[in-house]
Amino acid sequence: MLALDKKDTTLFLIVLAAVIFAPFLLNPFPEGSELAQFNAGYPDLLQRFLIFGIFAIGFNILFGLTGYLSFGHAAFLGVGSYAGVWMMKLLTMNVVPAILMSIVFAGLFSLLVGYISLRRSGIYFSILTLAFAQMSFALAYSVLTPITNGETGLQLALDDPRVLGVSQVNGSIPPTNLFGLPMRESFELTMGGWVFTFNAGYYLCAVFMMVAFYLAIRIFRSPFGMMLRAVKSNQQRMNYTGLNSRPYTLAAFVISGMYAGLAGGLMVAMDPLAGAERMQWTASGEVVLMTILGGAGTLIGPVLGAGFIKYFENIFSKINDNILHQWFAFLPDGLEDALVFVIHPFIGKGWHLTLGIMFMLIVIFLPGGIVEGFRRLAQIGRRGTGGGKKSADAVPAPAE
Amino acid sequence: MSGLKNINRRTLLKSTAAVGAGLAMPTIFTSSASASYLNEPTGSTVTLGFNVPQTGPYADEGADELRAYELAVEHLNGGGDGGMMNTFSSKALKGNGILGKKIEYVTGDTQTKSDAARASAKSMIEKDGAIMITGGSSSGVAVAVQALCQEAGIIFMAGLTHSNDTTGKDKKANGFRHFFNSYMSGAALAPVLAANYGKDRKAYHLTADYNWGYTTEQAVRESTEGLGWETVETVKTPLASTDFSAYITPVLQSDADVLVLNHYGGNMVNSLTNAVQFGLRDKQVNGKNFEIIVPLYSRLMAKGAGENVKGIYGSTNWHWTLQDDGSKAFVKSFGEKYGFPPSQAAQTTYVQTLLYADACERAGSFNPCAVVEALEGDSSLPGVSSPSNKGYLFDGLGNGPTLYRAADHQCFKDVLVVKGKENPSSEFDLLEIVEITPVAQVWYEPDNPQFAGGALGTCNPGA
Amino acid sequence: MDAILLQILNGLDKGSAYALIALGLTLIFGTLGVVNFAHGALFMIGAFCAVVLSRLLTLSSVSIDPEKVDFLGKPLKVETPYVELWFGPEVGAAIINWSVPLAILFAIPIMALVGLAMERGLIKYFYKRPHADQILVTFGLAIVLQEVIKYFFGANPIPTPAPDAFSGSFDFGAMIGMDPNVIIYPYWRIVYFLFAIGIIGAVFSFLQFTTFGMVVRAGMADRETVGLLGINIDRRFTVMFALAAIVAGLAGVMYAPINSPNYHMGMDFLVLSFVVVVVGGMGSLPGAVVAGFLLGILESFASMAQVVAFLPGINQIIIYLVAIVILLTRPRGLMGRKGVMES
Amino acid sequence: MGILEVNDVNKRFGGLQALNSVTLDVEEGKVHAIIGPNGAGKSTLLNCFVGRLVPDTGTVMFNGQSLLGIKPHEINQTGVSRVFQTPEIFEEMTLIENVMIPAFAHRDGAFKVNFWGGVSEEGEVGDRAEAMLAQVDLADKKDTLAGSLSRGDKRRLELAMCLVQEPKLLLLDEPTAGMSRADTNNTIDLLKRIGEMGITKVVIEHDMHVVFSLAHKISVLAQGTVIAEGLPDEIKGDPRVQEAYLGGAHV
Repeated sequence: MLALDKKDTTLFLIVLAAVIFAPFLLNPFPEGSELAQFNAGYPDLLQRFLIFGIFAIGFNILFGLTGYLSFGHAAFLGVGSYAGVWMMKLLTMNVVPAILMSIVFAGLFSLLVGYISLRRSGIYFSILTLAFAQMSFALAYSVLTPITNGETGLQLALDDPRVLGVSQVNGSIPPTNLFGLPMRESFELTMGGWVFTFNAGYYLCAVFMMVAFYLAIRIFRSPFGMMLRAVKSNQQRMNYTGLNSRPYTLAAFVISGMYAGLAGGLMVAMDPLAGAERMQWTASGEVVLMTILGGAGTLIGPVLGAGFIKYFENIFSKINDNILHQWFAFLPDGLEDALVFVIHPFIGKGWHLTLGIMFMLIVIFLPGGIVEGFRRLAQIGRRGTGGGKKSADAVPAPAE
Repeated sequence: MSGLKNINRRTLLKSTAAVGAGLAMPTIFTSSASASYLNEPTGSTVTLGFNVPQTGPYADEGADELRAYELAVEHLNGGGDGGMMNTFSSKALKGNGILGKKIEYVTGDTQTKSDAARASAKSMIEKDGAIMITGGSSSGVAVAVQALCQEAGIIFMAGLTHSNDTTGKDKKANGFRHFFNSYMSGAALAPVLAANYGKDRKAYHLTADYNWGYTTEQAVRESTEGLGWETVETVKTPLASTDFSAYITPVLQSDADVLVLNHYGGNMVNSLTNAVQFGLRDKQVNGKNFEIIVPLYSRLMAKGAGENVKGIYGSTNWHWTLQDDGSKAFVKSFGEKYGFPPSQAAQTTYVQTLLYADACERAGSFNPCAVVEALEGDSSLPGVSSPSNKGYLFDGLGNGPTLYRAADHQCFKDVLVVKGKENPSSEFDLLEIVEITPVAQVWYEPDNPQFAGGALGTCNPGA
Repeated sequence: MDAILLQILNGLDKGSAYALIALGLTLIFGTLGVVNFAHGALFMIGAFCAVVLSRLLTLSSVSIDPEKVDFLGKPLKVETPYVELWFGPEVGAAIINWSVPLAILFAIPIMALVGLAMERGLIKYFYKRPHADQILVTFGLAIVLQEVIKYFFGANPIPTPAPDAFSGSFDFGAMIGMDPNVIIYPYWRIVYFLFAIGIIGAVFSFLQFTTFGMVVRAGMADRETVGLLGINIDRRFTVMFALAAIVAGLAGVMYAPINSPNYHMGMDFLVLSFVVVVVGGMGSLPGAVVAGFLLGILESFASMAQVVAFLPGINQIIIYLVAIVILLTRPRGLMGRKGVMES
Repeated sequence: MGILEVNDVNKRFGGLQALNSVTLDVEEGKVHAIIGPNGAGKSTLLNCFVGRLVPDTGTVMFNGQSLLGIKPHEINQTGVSRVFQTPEIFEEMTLIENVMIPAFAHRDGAFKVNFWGGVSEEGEVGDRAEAMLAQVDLADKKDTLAGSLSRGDKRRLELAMCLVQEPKLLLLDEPTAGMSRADTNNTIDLLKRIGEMGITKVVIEHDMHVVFSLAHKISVLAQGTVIAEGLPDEIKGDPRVQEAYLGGAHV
């Protein structure tokens, strides 16, 4: 199906189902219950899961396949965002031209940066991309303020021209929309104590995410993807085999830059503001974290990593001492206080600390990320059920 | 009953859903059809969103803002000693929450980044059902979140934001600022500077290279030039700078005799420290003592700069040594709860929470449009004759009589000119109030060129 | 002319910090082959050693002064540092005043311990792992370290002044026969520069003139061969890691009076230091030092109003621009060896 | 007139004259062995053929086209493949992928963005690669990772990678170095079989057994200079070679 083999088709369908039903799946706890704060099924976070998933999938096409570690991909996301907002300011609040221009501008910018940076490899390549991204950020923050609106971030105004649309509706800026369907439009479904929100913007992201994911599968399974893995494996042999590795890496760089641009475009389609911080090297570092956490070089890993970090950032960071005290209220007072005292540095505003520790643990013990974790668990499970049949199972592991 | 996170905005929806014998019939609503405004509180509680920097360079100010919010919620819900509720000129607040609903709150981390702040605010609106968002410690964040609240249909009560643009070109109908701004700093500082340093001065500006820096430089420059000063040079410094020596030394070579540091936070601490290290204050130029000025002071920043602030002039929104009843009451209840006096950020956020609650009470509704109307009021400041002198007048929250001006949602109140104290009696006693500049002196018209562009638009109830 | 001299002077102290951090990075990279993204955090920890010492020295006994009141109108608590009680007010005050230089002695054992703990506890497991993994795990460590510091010391900068004897500035121009009052330079910055030169000199002579250093240098050139000679390279490399940590830490201690320490100062310096290392040439110690000073001075020049007026924004991107140009024209940096980190 | 003509090639590394006026003429379809003591410049010479090094002076013509100043992948695309001294293979990929990559390079040229069609749909290339693996007796391991192979298997894999490109000229850098006698004999057999395909080969080899089993012509390199050239029997009897190189060696 879909011209994919059985394994990939299964994966695609699982992801598709997960994305369609995410508003259900991520809201497992009834409204008003103690655990409701762990619900992640609200539009903004759901959109972010998908948008950063797209970003990480694209980054993985470069890093996971070719092994080139870019520390500057956030710049492409930022350029895409700025292009998107400008389309909304100048042309129309319809998100289609904005998203298209985001991809185009990010692609052009990544072509320029990639063309120069890919003249070097290894850490030199990383430093070059880092330098470009930091320059973009510094300039966007200051000298380019007329284009980027500096620190505040580029946003819409009531007096924007919007030549194909309207500048304002009753004193308000019109919402971003897809041919008239506002991105913030939501349906709420109430079932017993549960409330599920289905948001138009989320499903637009979902469509783009599934297309992006499908395309990534095709790339991974194509001769082109094989060449990219060859770059990572042995670039020298590749060259002596008559393959020019530079255009391959450049193509991968531009494709991943366009993914980043798509992510940037979707971000402003959901929330029409583009801040310069999204270009900073720490933002590039974040997508690296996502890809590694999930599992670089695997299809689904980056999406899982993106979801993991965004969940942490948005849900885990909200836990505070009061909530802890509620949780441990059943304990004797002294013990409760002691426990809260011990946990306190790691929760709420200390979430960076927890994230840093978890990241280190994953790099140390699970270099293949979450995906490898699942694989190991599955192995343990298999061994547990069919311990005696080990020799029959001696088929070598697949390459991926 | 859960404490903080009992979310009731959807109770109406739940009650209309047919629930029987454990089986629920799905009922589908569009958000626009369900309520007359977004996140209408329908249960016994109302949720406010406190969006402050908990990580990043302004985390300490964010923590102080959060303390003030918690104190305000305590007071509004009838706990504690009531703080400034006792001195507030409006007596609509009853100590039973807002409109009889107990106040609950959610907190978020702005990270002092526009993106993160918007994400955090969106989650408060979408997930937690917050009816009002407040907080922040930088203008970029304030402008970004204010725009979001306008689009979403939520009231935004700004925290610490000093740029002219917040109530200038980026003003929004759903947003309100209690903090003073760059223009007011310039207008209050200039006469004091002229009185102390003379009218024949040559100023050199170092300006943080972002929005707030620009408006502050412009405000201070125009005010001081109006009194006869000359601006020799203005130089923009990167926001990420930690060492300003490369910018300080050219000052030595110019014939300037005053250095204005349009810096805030870590920038201010470092640039001031550098300037003092390079001996600027020991210098004589044009037969005058070389002077340094910091237009926007914060006590928390003054602490960071240590000894270097001594004798340096600046302005501040509020200071805990003020002797009016409101300030005294606030310092007392804050100090007793936390053990140290509140910062200006804490005072602003505390007052903003009270003002919001009061507006809801007076309007009799949480509807953002009703709240906007109540905050736009129908009174005027005594002593200022201007057609734009119209808004909501209140007193007893520090800084004397204060007007929330209807035209741009900017507060007008007395501005404090302060200087670093030579002999502090405690680690909190770092600034001394030089002059309380009366509000009439910092008044400006909404069409002042420094605030040109942008439009308030109309209130958005989000539904 | 004096403007140029002034900018060179200005570049020196920042260049010193870059050079010291880059030197440590290169030592670690050259000996252990590890790319240490947590090196900025070591610099930051050094600066906080100064903070901790000054806090320790000002630990105080509390007495109530009934005459005075605090801000809530209660009797004022008066704090007298123990050192003043023990050594008398004058000696005690002098000790407190000299806390930053004293922190050097305090920081050396602490940084050595931190370095040893890092190398034995974490880094040694990463010698055989790819550079990307090293970058990632040390990046994670850097996040953890800075969050821990933030938890204990807060987010705002903590002023840590130099001793009074070195506060203020002197007229460098007049000293070298130029017009007075033109080139003023703070005492502490010259101290910092001389200190950095001293450390750099010490590290180089250590490597040049001791047997230990010779073995390490040989190991940097060809690890396997030296290992074959039956010399325990690993233990020596552990010591080198501790040494690199001490260098970064001392750079931080002495930098505290120049910029008040805060938890993210490590990250601020890290990226730039990496650029410095790459510009100097991965694995080249003299390259790191030269590039550190060079970039510090260049950054200083780019900040001149005349330059910025001509090229707006150049002051913010100059270091990156230089890095790009150098990497494209001299792929191995100014003094790098061929083949290092290429594949 | 040979397929590969090397004329007066000089290469200097600092004070060392690595190649001193080397002239070679490799005939089409023949096996040309280059022998010489360690450090004689054999690998340096080979590096000059594939674009890894550029000679200071001299010319290297392949099929009438200069190989100097063009990039390794361009040289390969003209029909020159190389087996390295230490096998250069794609260790993290499967054997079949290892062979398919050069097969694609042969069919599609140096660069082609073919990201839509799946590898599995490339039946023709897959078949060719599989057939080639069968030729080197690795067909049964086609789905294992190349990195897990023994050294001998890795060499045969690399050979398959080169052969699948149907090169006009195959450069072999010590194809049996470090192999057991049995493996070496297998490799000789394999190379002989390839010989029947009519591919011109240049072989660098230490093992005289291999050299004299395979070579049609031998050049002897010592200190960067060709000191002798001729048929195997001539070389065996040449006293200069005996002196410079073979002295006492078991032949």
